[in-house]
Amino acid sequence: MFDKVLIANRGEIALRVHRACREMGIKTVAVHSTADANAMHVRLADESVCIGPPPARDSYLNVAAILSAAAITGADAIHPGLGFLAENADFAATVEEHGFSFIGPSPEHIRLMGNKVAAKEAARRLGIPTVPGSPGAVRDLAAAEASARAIGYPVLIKASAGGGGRGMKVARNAPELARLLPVAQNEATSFFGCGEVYLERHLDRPRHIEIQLLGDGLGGIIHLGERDCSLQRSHQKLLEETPCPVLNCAERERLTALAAAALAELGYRSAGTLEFLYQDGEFFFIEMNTRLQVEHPISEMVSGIDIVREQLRIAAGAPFGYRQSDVNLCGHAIECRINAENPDTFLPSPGRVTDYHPPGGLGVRVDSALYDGYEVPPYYDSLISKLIVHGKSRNECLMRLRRALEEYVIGGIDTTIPLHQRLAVATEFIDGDYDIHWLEDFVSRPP
Amino acid sequence: MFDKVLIANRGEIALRVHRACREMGIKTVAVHSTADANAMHVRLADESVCIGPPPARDSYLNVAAILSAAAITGADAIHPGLGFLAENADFAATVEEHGFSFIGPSPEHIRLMGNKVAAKEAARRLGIPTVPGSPGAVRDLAAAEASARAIGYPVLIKASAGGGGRGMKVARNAPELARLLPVAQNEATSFFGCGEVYLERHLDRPRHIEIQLLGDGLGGIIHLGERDCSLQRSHQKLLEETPCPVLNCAERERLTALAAAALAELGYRSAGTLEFLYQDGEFFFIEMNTRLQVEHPISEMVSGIDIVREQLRIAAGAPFGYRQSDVNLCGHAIECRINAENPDTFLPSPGRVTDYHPPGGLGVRVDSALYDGYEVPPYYDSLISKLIVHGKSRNECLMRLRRALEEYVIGGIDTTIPLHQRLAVATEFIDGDYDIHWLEDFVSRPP
Amino acid sequence: MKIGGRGPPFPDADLIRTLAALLAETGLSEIEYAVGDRRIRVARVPGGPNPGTVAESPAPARAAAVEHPGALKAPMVGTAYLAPQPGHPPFVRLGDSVAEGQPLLIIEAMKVMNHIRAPRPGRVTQILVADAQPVEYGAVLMLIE
Amino acid sequence: MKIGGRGPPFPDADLIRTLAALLAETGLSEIEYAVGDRRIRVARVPGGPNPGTVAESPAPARAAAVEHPGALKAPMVGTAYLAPQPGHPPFVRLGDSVAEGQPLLIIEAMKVMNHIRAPRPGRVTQILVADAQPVEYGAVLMLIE
Repeated sequence: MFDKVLIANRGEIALRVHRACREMGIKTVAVHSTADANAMHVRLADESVCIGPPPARDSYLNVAAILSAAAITGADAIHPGLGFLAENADFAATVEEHGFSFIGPSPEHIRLMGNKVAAKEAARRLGIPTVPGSPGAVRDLAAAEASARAIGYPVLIKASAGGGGRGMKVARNAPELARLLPVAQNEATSFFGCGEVYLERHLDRPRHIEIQLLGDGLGGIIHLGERDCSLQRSHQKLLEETPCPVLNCAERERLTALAAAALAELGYRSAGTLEFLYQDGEFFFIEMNTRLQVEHPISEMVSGIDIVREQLRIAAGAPFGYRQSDVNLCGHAIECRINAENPDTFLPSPGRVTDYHPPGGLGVRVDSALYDGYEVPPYYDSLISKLIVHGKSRNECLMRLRRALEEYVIGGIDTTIPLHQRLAVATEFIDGDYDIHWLEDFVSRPP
Repeated sequence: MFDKVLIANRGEIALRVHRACREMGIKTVAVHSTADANAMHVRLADESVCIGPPPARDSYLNVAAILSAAAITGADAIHPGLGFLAENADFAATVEEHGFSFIGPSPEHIRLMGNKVAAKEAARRLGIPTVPGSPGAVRDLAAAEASARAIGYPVLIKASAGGGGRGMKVARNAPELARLLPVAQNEATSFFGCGEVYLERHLDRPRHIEIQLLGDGLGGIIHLGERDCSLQRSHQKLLEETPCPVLNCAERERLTALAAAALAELGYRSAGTLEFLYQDGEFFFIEMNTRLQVEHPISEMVSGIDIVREQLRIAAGAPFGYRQSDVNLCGHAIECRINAENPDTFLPSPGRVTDYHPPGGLGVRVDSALYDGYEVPPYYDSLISKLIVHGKSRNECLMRLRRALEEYVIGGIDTTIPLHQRLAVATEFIDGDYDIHWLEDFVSRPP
Repeated sequence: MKIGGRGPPFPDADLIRTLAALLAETGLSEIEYAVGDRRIRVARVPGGPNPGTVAESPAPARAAAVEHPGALKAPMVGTAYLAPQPGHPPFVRLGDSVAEGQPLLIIEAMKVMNHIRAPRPGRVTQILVADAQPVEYGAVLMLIE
Repeated sequence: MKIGGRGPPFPDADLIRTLAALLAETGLSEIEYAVGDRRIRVARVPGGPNPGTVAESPAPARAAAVEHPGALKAPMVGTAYLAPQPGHPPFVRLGDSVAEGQPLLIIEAMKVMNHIRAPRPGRVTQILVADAQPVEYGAVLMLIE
């Protein structure tokens, strides 16, 4: 096992990695920008090194500074956390070239999954369904109709040169396709200077469901079930839960088996997540995250497996100490991302925390680097705390969530706690009746 | 289920009960002395009533005030917490006579187990072994030798009129008994004016092991395994763990089955604990606690069962929703009692908490009513927080305990955190090699 | 005290009277008061009729009353009654002079009617509890000056 | 910075010299300094020999140095070397006058030796880093006045 790990990150995730190291008897090195000199992970780490000024490109993204810090402190491995350099294949390769262990997947797997087109091709090759579409552009109505029949209605007509949703049309049947194809082609020409379009299955109310996986790099794969991360605003997840409230056992087994088989085939190492859209009983791969995720704690709560500890063990070459059949997923877990943001306008709210009191008691976990008097810097992302609750049932979990949100005090700055409080009593959320568009609508309703 | 529960207690246990109620949608009424007007349970409860001045006899032990508070707030049940009125059979009876539900055992069972002699007799009747002894006084050596053979050596010669350990002699075999019997009789005469002595099995290095039980009052009994509470100082438990690090499976099964059968026979209702001394593979009943215990959270952590929720459900007449075979005891849990005391001298340290930062993360639970700026009053017991950690193995649990103790900040007052930090790295504790006398010796060693 | 339990039907005229008296005493223009899901707000426009005494100081009334040397505090938890029987006239009214030992109100606790008497002679300058309302230990019931 | 990693053998004479200079500068009577399991304490009895300048203000030295207009700060993380080669004389000594652009020390980062040069002419009034010691970003290396 490693003697000393450098944590190339900040905030709650740096603290999360520190805790896992500490509990394995591994010494920690915190690196930080000048803005984070008083951060919790810096205070708790065995050693700390200031690596640059506040802008992330000069500190948390500064590869030379991070490797120098690892060298001068004698670290033997680097954990990238999430965000920053965590999915940078060149960084992972450079870390290994300099003789340190990279606590994460191989640079090849990071690179493969970092390219969306290559990732989808790999998924298809590994037998994982992706959103069906025409193989290339559809030149005329006959080709479009044949393609749409193969894909299945409704179909989305998209400009090959397009982006940002402009020029997209939804056709629910053949007559609609006949009517909309020329419209889409004309719009494509006028918006993008090229009338070429292609077709894709249209999902109007998908859920975002992802599978948490761990690989030992030797073909051994363990999955920790799925997470439903459909509650998103501006593509930012706000609340995640496991298990997904609408998936049935057969769907769950099919998807987890598919995901595990694919990663076994790849020989994947470390923690990773396959993300899917789910609608009407069908799953479609969208991307793979080759890193730890913000929402990993809910999978830990239901499985009892410490994912960061597993990452450390795997990076040190240790085999899994258990099999898939030893993994029991018990109860229900929810994570609320608490951001330093106004809960109505979502404007960032950096500043001094004047009161801090996290909730406690049975089934409540708080992953946060906040403390009373901490100054939330304006330079980085606004996630300041993750409130994770676990219960034997989804209902118990929801009741506990409300109780914990009621106890949580963060003074001096705006946070999304009031939004989570509204969410925790919203009928559609309670019923599990939501898709990836629902939260956008919910937050735009008057409180 | 109840609409509104009055919590007749204070401190962390009042908060514990509040949280369970809240998570069941039950409204709470906090009662408090004038010294506790700003206490956490008062701040979080739906309603609160000041019931008297600081001395407990005028407030938390003031039955009339508590019942008046229940009446004016329209509560339908009273939870006594632990300590104060929790094992007062008359209080339980009065609560029920006034038309409220008492969230605890029947007054008869409280009364039975509140009398040590009657409790031991009941235990023997129910087939539970107690510390063996002579049926009465032993008049002469022949009687003593016969009795000692039946009891088993070593035996303790105790003065019938004695107390406080004076005049007690340990005889390890028959010749020692022959030599020490007249000495003990003479000492008994000179100390207590009566030379009558009796014999009891001498346990020189017992562990304190207790079984957590829940009864539905209809003969249904569930046990949640054992707790090892041997780490005591002046008869105060300081740290508890489950499972006991030295018990084997056969011993555990024998003891839990015996305990569950006894309470089933009694028709016991609510949470209760049978306490035993354990030495050399033998268990001896010492007493039963007919209430929630301070250390209940460790049993919750390994079983996943919320004991306070069960108390509420049982008091409302709900049946168990599961069987003993559904209860899986997973992993290891430890509780540290954090007292407002000097960790070396054990002098109480009431006063203002100037910094408060509890540890968080995976497997860490804090049950505490402290907050930054809280004034620990000098009138009540010194328990201010319970740090509970859970891990898959005892070793993981110990590593996590050290990590959590390192993160815990309580400023302004002395606490026992430094003592727990020393304990968490003490070889004998790590090895599980301790009995009920060990901690007294450990705390007297130079730090 | 925060009590949201069973009480007289809401809105409670006596509670409104008490709050109105407090408004006058303190010189506030508005008091909002919420207990559980019950909420009451009383306001008086500046310059409007003010039947009470003009407040010398706008400090919080309850806190001031607790420190007041003439504060009569509840010696127990219970329900306060300002009259000996329902429908009867109250024991005392605002401004009354009272003799030492004269009954001022009743607190019912555990089905027992406890007569609360004047600890010294004086004049009733404030009545801070409403009829049939719960009171907690130490609550200021009246000021006797 | 708290660094407990590999470094020169302990006790480190240069570190002691640096601390001694800080004692003098700040007018403190004692500095205790711990890194990992390494701990060093330097003290000077009041009235004892004081080879440095008398401190005008007893404010914390590092904090003061950071604010000092002549502070030369580390532009990168790495290992500082005060001499061009091991065993060679240092680039500069305390009290030396230096010209703009004159090399003052080296910071090794990623196997690259980065020469740190004087940003302006002046006199070296403090050397706050010891030879072969790690430095972090922004650490004050010297004062050039």
